[in-house]
Amino acid sequence: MDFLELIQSNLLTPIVLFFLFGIITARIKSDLKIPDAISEFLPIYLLAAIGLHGGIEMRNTGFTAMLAPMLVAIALSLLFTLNHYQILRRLGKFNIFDSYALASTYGAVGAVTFSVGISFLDNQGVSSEGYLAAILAVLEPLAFILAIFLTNMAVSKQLEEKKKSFGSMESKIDINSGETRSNLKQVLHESITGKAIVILLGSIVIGYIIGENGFSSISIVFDELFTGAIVIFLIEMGIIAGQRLGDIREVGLFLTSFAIIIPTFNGIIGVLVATILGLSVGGSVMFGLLLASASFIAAPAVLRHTIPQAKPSLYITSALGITFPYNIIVLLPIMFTLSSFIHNSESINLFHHVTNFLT
Amino acid sequence: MDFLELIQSNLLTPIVLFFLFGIITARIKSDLKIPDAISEFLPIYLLAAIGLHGGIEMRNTGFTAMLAPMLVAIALSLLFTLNHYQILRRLGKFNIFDSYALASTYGAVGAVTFSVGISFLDNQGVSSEGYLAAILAVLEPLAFILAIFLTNMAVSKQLEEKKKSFGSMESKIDINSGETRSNLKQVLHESITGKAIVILLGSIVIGYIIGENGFSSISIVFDELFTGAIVIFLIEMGIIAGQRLGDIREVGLFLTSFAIIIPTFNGIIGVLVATILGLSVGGSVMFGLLLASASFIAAPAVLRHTIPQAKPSLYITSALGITFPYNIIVLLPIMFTLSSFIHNSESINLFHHVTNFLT
Amino acid sequence: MDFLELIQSNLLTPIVLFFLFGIITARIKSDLKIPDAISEFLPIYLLAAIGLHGGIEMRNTGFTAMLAPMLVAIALSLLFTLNHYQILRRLGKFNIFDSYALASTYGAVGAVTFSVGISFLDNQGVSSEGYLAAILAVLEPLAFILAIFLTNMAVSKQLEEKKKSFGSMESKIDINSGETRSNLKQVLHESITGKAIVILLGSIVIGYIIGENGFSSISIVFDELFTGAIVIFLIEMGIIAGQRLGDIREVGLFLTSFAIIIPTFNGIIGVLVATILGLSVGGSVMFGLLLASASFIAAPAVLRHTIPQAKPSLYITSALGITFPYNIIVLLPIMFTLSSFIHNSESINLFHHVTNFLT
Amino acid sequence: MKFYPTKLLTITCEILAKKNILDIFTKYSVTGYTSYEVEGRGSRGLRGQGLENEKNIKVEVVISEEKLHDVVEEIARTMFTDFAIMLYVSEIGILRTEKFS
Amino acid sequence: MKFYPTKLLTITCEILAKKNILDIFTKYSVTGYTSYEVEGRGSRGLRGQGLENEKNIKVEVVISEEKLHDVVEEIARTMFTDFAIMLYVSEIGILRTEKFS
Amino acid sequence: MKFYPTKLLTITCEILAKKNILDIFTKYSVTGYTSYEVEGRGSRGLRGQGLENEKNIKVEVVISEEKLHDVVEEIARTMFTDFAIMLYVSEIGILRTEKFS
Ligand SMILES: Nc1ncnc2c1ncn2[C@@H]1O[C@H](COP(=O)(O)O)[C@@H](O)[C@H]1O
Ligand SMILES: Nc1ncnc2c1ncn2[C@@H]1O[C@H](COP(=O)(O)O)[C@@H](O)[C@H]1O
Ligand SMILES: Nc1ncnc2c1ncn2[C@@H]1O[C@H](COP(=O)(O)O)[C@@H](O)[C@H]1O
Ligand code: NA
Ligand code: NA
Ligand code: NA
Repeated sequence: MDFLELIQSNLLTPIVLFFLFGIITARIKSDLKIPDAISEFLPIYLLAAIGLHGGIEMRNTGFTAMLAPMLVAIALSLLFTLNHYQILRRLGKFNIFDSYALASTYGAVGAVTFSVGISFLDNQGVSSEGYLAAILAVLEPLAFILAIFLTNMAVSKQLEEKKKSFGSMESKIDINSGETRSNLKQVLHESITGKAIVILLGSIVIGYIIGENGFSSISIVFDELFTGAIVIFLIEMGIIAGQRLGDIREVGLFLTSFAIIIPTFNGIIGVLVATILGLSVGGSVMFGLLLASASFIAAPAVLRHTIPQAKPSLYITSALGITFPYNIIVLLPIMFTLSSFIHNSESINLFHHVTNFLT
Repeated sequence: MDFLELIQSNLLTPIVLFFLFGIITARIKSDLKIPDAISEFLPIYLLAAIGLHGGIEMRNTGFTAMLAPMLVAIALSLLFTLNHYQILRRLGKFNIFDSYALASTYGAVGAVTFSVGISFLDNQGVSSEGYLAAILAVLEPLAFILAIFLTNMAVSKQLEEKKKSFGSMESKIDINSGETRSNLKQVLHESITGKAIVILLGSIVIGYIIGENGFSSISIVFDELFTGAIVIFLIEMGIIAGQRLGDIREVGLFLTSFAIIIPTFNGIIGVLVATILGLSVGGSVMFGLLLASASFIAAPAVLRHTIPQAKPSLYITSALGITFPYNIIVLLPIMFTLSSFIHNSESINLFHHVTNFLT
Repeated sequence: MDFLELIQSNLLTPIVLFFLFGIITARIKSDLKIPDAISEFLPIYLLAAIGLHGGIEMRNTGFTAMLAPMLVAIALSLLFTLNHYQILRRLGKFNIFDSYALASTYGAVGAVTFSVGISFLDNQGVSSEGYLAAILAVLEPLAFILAIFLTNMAVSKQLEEKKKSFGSMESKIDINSGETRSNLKQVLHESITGKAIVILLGSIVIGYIIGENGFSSISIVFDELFTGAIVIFLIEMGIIAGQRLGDIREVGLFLTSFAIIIPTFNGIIGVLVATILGLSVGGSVMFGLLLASASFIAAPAVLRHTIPQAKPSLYITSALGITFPYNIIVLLPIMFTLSSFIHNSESINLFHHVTNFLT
Repeated sequence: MKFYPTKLLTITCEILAKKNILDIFTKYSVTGYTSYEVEGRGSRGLRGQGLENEKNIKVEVVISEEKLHDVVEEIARTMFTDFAIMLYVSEIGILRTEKFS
Repeated sequence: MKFYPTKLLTITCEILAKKNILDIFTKYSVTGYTSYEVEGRGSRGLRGQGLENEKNIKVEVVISEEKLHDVVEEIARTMFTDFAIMLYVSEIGILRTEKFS
Repeated sequence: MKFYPTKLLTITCEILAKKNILDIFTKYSVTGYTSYEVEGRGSRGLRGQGLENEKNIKVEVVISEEKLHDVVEEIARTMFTDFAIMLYVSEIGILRTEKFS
């Protein structure tokens, strides 16, 4: 199956079609909507399913295989976040707050995108390494913590400079930097106890404990219903993305390009690096997808509190309205083609050399 | 299986029993209720399932087979709506608003009734033509549009007559007729973007695109869970119908009879016509059910805005409290017996003659 | 499998693990929560599934087998309620209201506990008598009715004594005792039309009518999804239990011990008696579980109206925060070991003697 | 547009107290009310999360001054000690007095 | 902190009347509002249970005295006979007058 | 029945601002509040549909005049520029003053 066929066959899956359907639904201003309780429950369900699945696989493979990919993913995620910031601040001329918010939105990961990726591979009859769910859990809060830390640093520096000019404001600034420190601690706590991470980590642990055997009694709910559940969720995601499309003017040309080029760049790097690290065809795609994805559910919840000065319309609209559709419709097949190619062709020899050299 | 056996075997299905259970639940004033989010989600789910199923079947059969049944259904639906109006206005002595509202409620179709019909046939091991889902989608807004058009006409005529007597009110009336025109346009838009139609048409198209293959990964959700989902939905429908039973006094004897005789008449005509048109046993039953069914979810949403002068207690109570139970418990087996009889017995020859004559 | 293995294998099921996960989730103050609509729907679903299952089995076994266990369960439930009251009032020094409220909370049954039990047995490959669902339905309101009756008696007595001392207050007291009587009638009505009983009894009847055949079209929803649904529900139960853990100080040492010792006592008696009555290994466990379980969903709804003077923090916290976890994690395996032992070992002879002697 | 002054009674309480409140309304022939679920914190801690029965509700009723006093008196007397409950009164203007009792 | 006196208009009505109300707001350039679902009882019986279309909502709008009268007049004229609806006005204090029209 | 005059502060804001508001309450020892989800339109467009984090809430608090000013001042100062938020104050009557701070 060549790339065009693949993008076509990917476009014509229920998941993508129902997502496009949701977008159209919103554009024609239909009153169709998935009730809140259902669309709040579905991400919890999807993460539980992903976690259980990952945990069960990790029981078979052990932890050591996970170490290198995990560390590399962390390093790349932090590097990418800093890179995004430079691009946004220097080239994009965004203010410091919007730059950090956007940088971390794209440095963070998207659990919904991950779910769609799992389903996409399933459809292609390809599997991926179970520990990727654990990497998802670890990456989720990382970019935010970095961005918040850096924002706070920057704000403190600004304040200190002001302090020098207006000696009288000292007391107030002290209060502020006190607030800043407690803020960071709070954010750390909130990030780690955020519902996405908690259900994901919990399910990984439970999957690890129960294994295939224990899973059999609940596999119909947490395995067989998975794709159907994603389809329903993507109707709602499509509707919300469609409502956001109108705001793209606000996002501007620079950010629109950013929202497409950066994921492509990050994702392709991810696929290559994962292949070097020895991940499977599917695992490399998922690794790339982790780095390519932007966060649009966790991001607002964290950023509104920690960088309230940043405009949510920027980071939500670009992540949900542009990057998410692009990732699941276009980039996913691109990365899959790439991963298949470098895993199967002779070019693999090159990578073997690199790997041998590195170890 | 003769008719009495059939009505008995139909009464004793989970769907009908849980519906009766819901009615009893409401009558004994239990606090049992299906949470709103679930009962708002279920019709969306059911229509998606029906649409996907229909779309997949249409992929096999093509569009041409659909044309004649579609046009005949449209014609019958409009004819029946006008017929209802005459009966209600002349025999029933209802005012013009209630007459049009009721006429279109019974000229429109009920998606829930349709779902129950699909399940009923499934239970009998009989299938029906996939394009009936498309006819459902087209008929849904039709009767309303006609009724609103006629109501507006009638109101304009009334106003014009008044205008002649009170010359001074001119300006005001002009505003009103301006409102009327924009109203009709708005109603058209709202009808076509109404959630039921949107999800139904969308799913038909998606089903058509993905076919059996693409459907396999979601068939457990959108096919195997179907009957169970209907059962849960019918508990809530039963509860609501039960709460309405108290209002039947308000409905009166005339409308109560109307709510039973008209569906029977429309349904039987539908079965006969469908048989002539060459539909299968099951298809003819579903065609009859489309014409027999009354709308009780879409109707209030449309009619409250377009004919606000009509009393909702009349059209909701009769459609949901009387016609719906009658249709799924009594009329469905009647139509099935009839359809089986005219399809299997020698009487089929008669129809062949008619068909040959017509073509 | 010996007892320690069993408790371990029971601890490591998805149900128990997700319950523990919920508790941890609450303790670390995560914002994870199952949306209300889902957690309100799940008990309805679970009871419908239990009822259908029970009804189908009763169709095979008939009603007569049910009589003796039903009557014995009623008698034990009433006896236990009185016993709880004595212990709480005399040893625990609780006031009359708290004593009656707690006594009936522990005399009543817990539908969620029952669901977990069914799943536990399923996991062990053991079945239980279908009529136990009917016993569940009958026991549910019983302890409350007794407790309310006794509370009202006690309050009336108190009032009468006061009346003797203050002759002037007569009229007011008469009003009060009038209120009391109408209260009891109302409570009876509310108990019997309470949603848990209604859905349970309704499903039993429907299961009885439709049998295996009628069930097949909905068995995927009402049978195969059962364990997965419980898992999701127990996440929420765990979260709520975890939130309650902080209130255990309020509960005190006496009530904490009560919340563990009483279920153990009641449950073991239940297993022994059921074995004597001839129930199967699994049936005896479920019979014991019925008597061991405390009510934490129905109890507050009834007791807030009928004994509003009692402190809900006491009876909810002890039933949900202590007894429920203890029952499903520790007591269930204990009772299963016991039941297996006395059913299989030679000690069964003893019981045969007793049974012979009694009949 | 002329607005006639009347009273709005707002009651915030635990959901299981609703029945009692509606019963008191019925007793004093107060036929209209509006209610909805809320969460809240008060002297009895945080409410409205977790079990269905632990929710809070608000009940609002447009009511004449005379009935107001009877209703409030009865609620205070029969419910304040046993239930999580809070109430307040405000002045509002309505279009037609005959509609509210 | 200085609070400027203004008006709060509260409308309780059947959910299908919401569109009409928002249309009237648009007509008079009232851009802000807050709304939520409620259940209630009034002259048209108990509402807010059962079918989605049978729910009640409340719509609240902070509004200047002049616009208030136009909006209320139009609602009363066009909707009172055909819809389950109730409204009242109260006095409130806001921080900045320019935000509300 | 005697009603003591006090203040009701009503805040309508985006859901992610709730934490900040509750923190301010805690800072000024305001222990009671009631809150619920709403949808609304204001200067920041339509809110309350779509993503969970985009919802609006209302927070209502019965509060003494002194605390009112501190709380409103702090909310206005720290939150008005960055969040979708609106607030108003009204006069209410309560039964017992000691319950509210
Ligand atoms: N000061 C307050 N302002 C607003 N609502 C309050 C206040 N105090 C209590 N409430 C509400 O009233 C309910 C019952 O209060 P309480 O009986 O004090 O627990 C609480 O759960 C809150 O919803
Ligand atoms: N006296 C009242 N107090 C509070 N709300 C009311 C009152 N009367 C009516 N309502 C509300 O207004 C809605 C419509 O009233 P109605 O048109 O009288 O049925 C009802 O469903 C209630 O939610
Ligand atoms: N004039 C108004 N009347 C009632 N609610 C309003 C009004 N203006 C704003 N709101 C509410 O306050 C929220 C925040 O307002 P804003 O910051 O102006 O977007 C809106 O989403 C509405 O729920
Ligand atoms: Na990323
Ligand atoms: Na029809
Ligand atoms: Na018990």
